[in-house]
Amino acid sequence: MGNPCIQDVSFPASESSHVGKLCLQLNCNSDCIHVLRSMVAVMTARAGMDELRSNRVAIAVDELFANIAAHAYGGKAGRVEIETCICDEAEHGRALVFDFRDFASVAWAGCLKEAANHVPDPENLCPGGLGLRLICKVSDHCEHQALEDGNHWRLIFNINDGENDGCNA
Amino acid sequence: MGNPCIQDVSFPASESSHVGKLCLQLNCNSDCIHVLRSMVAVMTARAGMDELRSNRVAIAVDELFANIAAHAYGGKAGRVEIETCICDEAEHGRALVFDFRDFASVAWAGCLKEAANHVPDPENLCPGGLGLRLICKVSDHCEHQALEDGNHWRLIFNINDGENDGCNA
Amino acid sequence: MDVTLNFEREDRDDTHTLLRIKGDVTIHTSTRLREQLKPLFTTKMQEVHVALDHVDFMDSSGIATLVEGLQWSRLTGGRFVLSGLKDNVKDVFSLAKLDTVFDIEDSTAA
Amino acid sequence: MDVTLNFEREDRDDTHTLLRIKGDVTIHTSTRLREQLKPLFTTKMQEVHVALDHVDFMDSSGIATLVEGLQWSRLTGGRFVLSGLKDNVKDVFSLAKLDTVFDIEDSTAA
Ligand SMILES: Nc1ncnc2c1ncn2[C@@H]1O[C@H](COP(=O)(O)OP(=O)(O)O)[C@@H](O)[C@H]1O
Ligand SMILES: Nc1ncnc2c1ncn2[C@@H]1O[C@H](COP(=O)(O)OP(=O)(O)O)[C@@H](O)[C@H]1O
Repeated sequence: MGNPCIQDVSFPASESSHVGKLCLQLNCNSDCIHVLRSMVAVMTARAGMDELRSNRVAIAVDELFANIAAHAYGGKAGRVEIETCICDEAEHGRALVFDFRDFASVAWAGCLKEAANHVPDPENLCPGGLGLRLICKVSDHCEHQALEDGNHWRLIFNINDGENDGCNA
Repeated sequence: MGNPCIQDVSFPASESSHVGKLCLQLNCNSDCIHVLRSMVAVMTARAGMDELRSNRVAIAVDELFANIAAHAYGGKAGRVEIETCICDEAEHGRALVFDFRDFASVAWAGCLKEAANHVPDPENLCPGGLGLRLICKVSDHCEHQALEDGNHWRLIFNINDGENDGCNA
Repeated sequence: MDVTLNFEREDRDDTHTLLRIKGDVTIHTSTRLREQLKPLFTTKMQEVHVALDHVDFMDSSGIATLVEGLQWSRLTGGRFVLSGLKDNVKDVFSLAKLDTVFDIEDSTAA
Repeated sequence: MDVTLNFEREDRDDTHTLLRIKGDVTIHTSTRLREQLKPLFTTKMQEVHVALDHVDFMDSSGIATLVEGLQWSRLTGGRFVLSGLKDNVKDVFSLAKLDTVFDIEDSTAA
């Protein structure tokens, strides 16, 4: 990881490091999607993103959460921590960042590049397998780290930049 | 305080104690009202409250947050932690609980009973002073505790119960 | 999901104006409402009409801003009308005991 | 702010049915959509029309459910039409490269 704009996932004691950040801890009930969407609405408004871009950010955040609930926790109750902020990095410019932390024993072991490039076959449609593709398509950077006690996912959306088709993981 | 359903405001390590809880930490920017409202929408839906009751809960939560931002932090950046859950207490039945924690040096020192009974004079209208009255009117219980390093507010809304006009603080 | 408040102004003539509000009126947006509302109250304006058909949520800062509107209208001698209040917005006015203080019409005249 | 999905069904006749959806289609609500959708596909049904005019948000679980609808319609031999997609919902279909796979009409016929 080593992104300087993101602190430890646990909430920092000092106030100043917290300005502009939103941190949410919850159990991965599907209705919590609504809370995530309002966090996205607030942060994309702060970032000055238009409606379409804001919706794309919402899609990525929604899909990542849905995957953690369905695959990491297998549909059972499980704790998820979400942190979002707008960072300013000299190198890459301003970006909207979302960090997801779960405490599941199931670790993602797939390949994001493959998921990103999966194209549906119209003759042989299958209802699943869309989530990761959407995440990779709409985020400027998507990254996963397996931790000793769970997973850390990070989504980055550049601010003031065109849409990005790549997935850098 | 001593309400058995509420743990420490800091996030508990064990997962089970967290089931059904939503915890949010943020800086008291006014746009965060949207995130609070979505938390209310999710929790009142879980509680089976109708639209009008849900809106009343949203009003109380909104006003409490607005007061912390405006009065405890004086409009400046300040950290707020919000925790909500549905509790089942043998004594009082099911209830929807919201806990607010701020770290402001300004402590509320007023009287909630007085605020609750303040009635506007139509000949001499004044634009302020409505927030606490609304909070007390729509919540079944509102309570404040001055802490060494801030304030703790608790709002309780009974579930499956008629509206309550009183303010028990 | 919209975090902003939008306005649409329609002048029926020089003396009657309608302001349509769309969004939630909260501490986050009520100062913008105040900015839109204040200049409408001039001595020649006979009626300022605020249409709330598209307001899903209003808190006390929104009500406080409308109370200011009422005061401005009393100063300039015109009528100040609210219309199209949704049930939950109406509920907040009545909880605040201000439902009888305002001039509230059921539906928004075109 | 609504966390539920609402449905309205209109049968034009025995062979044509319209399902209007109102709300967000997400993992939280897509199983309810599936429950409403599935029984509509019978061998005598010639057209199942899903109106999305009041859907503000749809994620991949919603799209997956509609892909199932397409499969059911292929099995029963009827037409499966979507209409009234808002720009952001359209965007998700095209990101998923499924905008050309579905039969999408611009506006919802009454
Ligand atoms: N957070 C996760 N933890 C573990 N496995 C995951 C996670 N996210 C995705 N996967 C795996 O990747 C597959 C593809 O995911 P996705 O593209 O979202 O489609 P779907 O969820 O519809 O299967 C999943 O079926 C699952 O096996
Ligand atoms: N959280 C708080 N911390 C400190 N003072 C408060 C707080 N909430 C309310 N007050 C005090 O109580 C008064 C009444 O509050 P309220 O009824 O919400 O009306 P208003 O915010 O419009 O003044 C405030 O003006 C303020 O002095």
